[in-house]
Amino acid sequence: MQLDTVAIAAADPDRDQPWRELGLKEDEYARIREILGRRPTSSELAMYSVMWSEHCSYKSSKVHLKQFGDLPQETPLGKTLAGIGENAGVIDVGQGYAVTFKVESHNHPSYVEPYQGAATGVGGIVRDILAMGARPVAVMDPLRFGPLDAPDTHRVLPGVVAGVGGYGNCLGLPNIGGEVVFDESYLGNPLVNALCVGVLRHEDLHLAKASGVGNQVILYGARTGGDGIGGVSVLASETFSEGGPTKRPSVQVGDPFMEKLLIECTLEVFAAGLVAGIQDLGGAGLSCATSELASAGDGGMHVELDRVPLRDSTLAPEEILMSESQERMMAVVEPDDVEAFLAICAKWEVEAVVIGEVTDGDRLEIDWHGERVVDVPPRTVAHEGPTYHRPFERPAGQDALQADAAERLPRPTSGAELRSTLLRLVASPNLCDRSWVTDQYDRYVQGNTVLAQPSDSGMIRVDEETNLGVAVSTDCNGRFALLDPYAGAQLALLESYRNVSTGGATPLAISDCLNFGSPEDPAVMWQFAEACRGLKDACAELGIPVTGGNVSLYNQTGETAILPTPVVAVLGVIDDVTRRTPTGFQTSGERVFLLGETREELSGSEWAHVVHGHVGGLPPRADVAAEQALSRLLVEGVGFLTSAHDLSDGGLAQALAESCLRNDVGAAVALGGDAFVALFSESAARALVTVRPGDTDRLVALAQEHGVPLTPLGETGGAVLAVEGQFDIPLTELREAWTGTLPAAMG
Amino acid sequence: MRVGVVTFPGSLDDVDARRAVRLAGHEAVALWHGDHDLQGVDAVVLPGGFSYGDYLRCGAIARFAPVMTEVVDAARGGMPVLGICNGFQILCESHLLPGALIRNDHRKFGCLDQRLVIENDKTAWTSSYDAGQEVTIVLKNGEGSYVADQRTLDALEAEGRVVARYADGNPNGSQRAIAGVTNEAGNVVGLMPHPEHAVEALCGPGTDGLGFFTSLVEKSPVQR
Amino acid sequence: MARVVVDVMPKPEILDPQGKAVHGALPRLGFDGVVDVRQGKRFELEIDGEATEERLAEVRRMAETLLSNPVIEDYSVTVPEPDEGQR
Amino acid sequence: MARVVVDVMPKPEILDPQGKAVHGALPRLGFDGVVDVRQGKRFELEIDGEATEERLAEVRRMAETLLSNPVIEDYSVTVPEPDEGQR
Ligand SMILES: Nc1ncnc2c1ncn2[C@@H]1O[C@H](COP(=O)(O)OP(=O)(O)O)[C@@H](O)[C@H]1O
Ligand SMILES: [Mg+2]
Repeated sequence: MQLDTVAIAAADPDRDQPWRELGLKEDEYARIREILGRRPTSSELAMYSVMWSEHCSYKSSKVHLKQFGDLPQETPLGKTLAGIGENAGVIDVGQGYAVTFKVESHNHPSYVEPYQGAATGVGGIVRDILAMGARPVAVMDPLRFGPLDAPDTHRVLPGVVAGVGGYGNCLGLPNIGGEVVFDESYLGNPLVNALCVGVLRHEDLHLAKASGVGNQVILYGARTGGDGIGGVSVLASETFSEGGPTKRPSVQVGDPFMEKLLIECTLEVFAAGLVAGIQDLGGAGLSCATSELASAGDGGMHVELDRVPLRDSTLAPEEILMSESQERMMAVVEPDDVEAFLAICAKWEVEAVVIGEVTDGDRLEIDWHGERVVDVPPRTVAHEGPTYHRPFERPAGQDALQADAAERLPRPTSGAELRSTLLRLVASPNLCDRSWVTDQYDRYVQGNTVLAQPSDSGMIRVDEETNLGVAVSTDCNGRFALLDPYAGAQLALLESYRNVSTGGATPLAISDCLNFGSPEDPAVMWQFAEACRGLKDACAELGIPVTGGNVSLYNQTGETAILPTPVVAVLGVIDDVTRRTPTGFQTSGERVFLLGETREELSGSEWAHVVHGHVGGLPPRADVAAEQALSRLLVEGVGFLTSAHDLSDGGLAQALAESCLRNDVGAAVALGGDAFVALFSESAARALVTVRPGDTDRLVALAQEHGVPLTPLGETGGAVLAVEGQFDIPLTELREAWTGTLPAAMG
Repeated sequence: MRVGVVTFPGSLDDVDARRAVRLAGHEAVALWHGDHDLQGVDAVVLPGGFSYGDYLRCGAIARFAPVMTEVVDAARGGMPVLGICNGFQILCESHLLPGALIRNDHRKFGCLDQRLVIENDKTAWTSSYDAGQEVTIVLKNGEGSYVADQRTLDALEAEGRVVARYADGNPNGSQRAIAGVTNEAGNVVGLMPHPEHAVEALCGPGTDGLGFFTSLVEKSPVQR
Repeated sequence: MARVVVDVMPKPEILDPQGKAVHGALPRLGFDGVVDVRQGKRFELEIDGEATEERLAEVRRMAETLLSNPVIEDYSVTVPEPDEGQR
Repeated sequence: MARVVVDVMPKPEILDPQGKAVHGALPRLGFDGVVDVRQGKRFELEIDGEATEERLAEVRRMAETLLSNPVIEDYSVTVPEPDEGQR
């Protein structure tokens, strides 16, 4: 097997190289040659090809993501401590604490191997959070699958859920929320997004850069195997003259135990002050870690690749550079601290090796057994990849789609029909009880979980003395985004914002995971551009930043793209978690109110989807100002609001059902106007709240102060959900309908 | 009292257990799996988690940790030892308690607020309860199904060594719905459910679990 | 009545956290000289009738579709010697 | 370098939820005539040197103390035919 070195590249400049097989475009390959002033070595070619891929370089999306960076990097509590571009954004939550959170996708791997794909998805996002110097404190998992009755969903869903649980549970991270959504468009393309929240003290913030000439570069964690290097094998097969490369894994297997050790070990080296810079190894493995650390730092970097501990001794340097083996981290450590660093790794039985050092040059130099195989300006690999301005265009069919409004569809008329419609909807896959999924997740570990499923948001206590806490929710309705990507993305953000507010937390920032189809389709690119614009405008108006996120493109089966799915996570802060507002009715004899305005908005609704299999029309109005007013009310109402639940999918009917079933407390309500619209419209900026009879006036006053429409609905109590003049449903019957669906389907 | 909580690689609920110990009015002492040293504690908790990943068999590898030599000796000498979930599995693997814990009959990880009946209120860890008392405590595990041969089971029943039993249905296929057992002396208790997750109303299903930690008294019954 | 055994092992190139954990534990228990450990699954099937070629072909289909995950595992089907069956 | 295999199976009297689940799934997948299924573990050990009696005795101790739990499992140690080793 013959090694391709810088010397050889210079000596033999015209050897033709498999840049096309590696996914590079002709002009990209030309640019690499221009940057280097020669042809790249096969190792350099490997690095550039993987770092310039869509996944790592965001080449199709970054022109649109740029606008998030233009937003003021400031939350209602002050400047962000780290913003977009870092592994994850970090925001100040007061009392000297900072919080970092990020949501990422692991869609395709989870389709190929549901358990391992989902598991390694959780592992990846946790390392991102860890790399900021934070202790991971919770995870969430927004999931999307094909129809519940589709055979492949029975392969994918149980595996994904077991994988999310198997990995997260084993790390000791409480799962405090997520989503389970079913839609035809996800059948060949499930969405497995994973979110992690981490907490740190301001002074513990660590950034991914390699500075300080002479500082040592340490690779620690799992050994490097041939994981996830399918693409580069064309290089390997060139490198291995005889008979092509040995077999390479098609999927990666996660080792949560190793990750748990990595967490504890990393937090201990942080605490001991032994870390000058740090980076997790995720997509693009060492290529990414070395080039990004060097690029962000003030010097260059020299690496001796043959020092990397291998799981498979047959790996070629190109493969080692591209390997995506899990559970690895890279730290930059001052020479005097190396011994102490290695000692802590040894204590946790984590393998750690010095593989290089920071140099005073401005190059990234990588040697293989003394021969130079990489000599590049790191910025050109990590941060100066190609940028595409892909054409985008509003699809021809969009007008027709928006004209086909669900408001025209036949509706239930009698009370009896409303009753059966409600029962049918609460039992439908997107609205039914999620316990079959969430019971497989540990929501108690660490002992700081204040709210978790089925609450609107997950809430974590940050400080046991002061009871400072944070709340997070993730949401997205892909049908809304299909009908109007701009409004749909805003509605995703606003629902998540609302879900954080109902618990009594003040929303501070968002992270997003933008799941879309192929950017090469101008219609998809238009959806993407519109969604980004929508998020940016809503954030600007709400005064909250986008602290980071992730883009997942090419989510389609053949020609058909998934519903545009901009999942938005909102993080909020609450000064005293003991005062949070619970989700769902608590006791009898309390007054029930609806906050916000109900319009006749049924297009894209769960009702239209379930009853008529219909998607068309315009989504509910995204009224950012109304949403902000509602949020302020909910936050100021902390202490006398005895419960609050947001209205979203399924409208008031679903909110009433969930609120009754939370603690088996019934309610008797009266609806003004059209009972059907009142029950099933999905107008945004609404919430269902309760107060003690004596506090009614306080609520009225608060609603007036914030200009939020307030509608008295009735009173809690009894074992029945009663809608005056329409129907009664015993809670036992309601619960049966709501809880039966997933267990029946999944067994 | 000084109560040690052992941390193995992969332990997860050690911090929670130390919190529970403190809330019960004791001093929590962190013990390390690699030390042959109990730091003079008066009682030991083996917490929940996935020691060494529990890929082989839950508790199978942790059982051989250096600190376990001391724990086993201390337990034989009458020191109160509580194994929670993974800790229970470790106690069984160490033969301090009879039987074993296998995969749940539904073959999924399950996290529930579980009703239990405390059946033995004489052990070092249950004296705060009354026999027959019903409590709600978090149950979370993938391998929590208690098994032993019939003779052992009959003996456990006859000698009143079933400490807690699942109520309102058997969540994992445990034989005779056994949730926890004790040794002859009553100082060593293994429990599948997690009392340390039921010590604060704010972050769990009530405070029914606190009793396991308040039960510890200077002279625990068995040392009489 | 015949016994057929299906062994399912992680593919060699795939990470095997379970085998790794066992391998890591051995020295601590004073066992040396073990270079590598892989952990897989063993299924013992009792089938009626003889272990004919058809039946074995069927078992292989079983192994491929249900007992193993072809993405990360290899399987092998064997008919043990009667005595080996006794445990 | 020699390969030694340790098979660990649940004792007949101990219930085996996984084997039971597999057995239950077979008919649904159109596989009939399987009377019983037990699921256990298979460990493949690479040891240096020959698989001498001493080494095998050591592996047996390993199987007894670590790889199996005598309360619920039986084990057997075998040295596979070279070819059987290949997967
Ligand atoms: N995959 C999941 N993992 C964890 N929690 C989930 C998941 N899916 C749904 N949940 C939780 O179930 C509850 C109901 O979900 P959902 O109806 O989507 O809430 P909402 O509509 O308020 O966003 C929420 O607490 C949500 O966090
Ligand atoms: Mg909600």
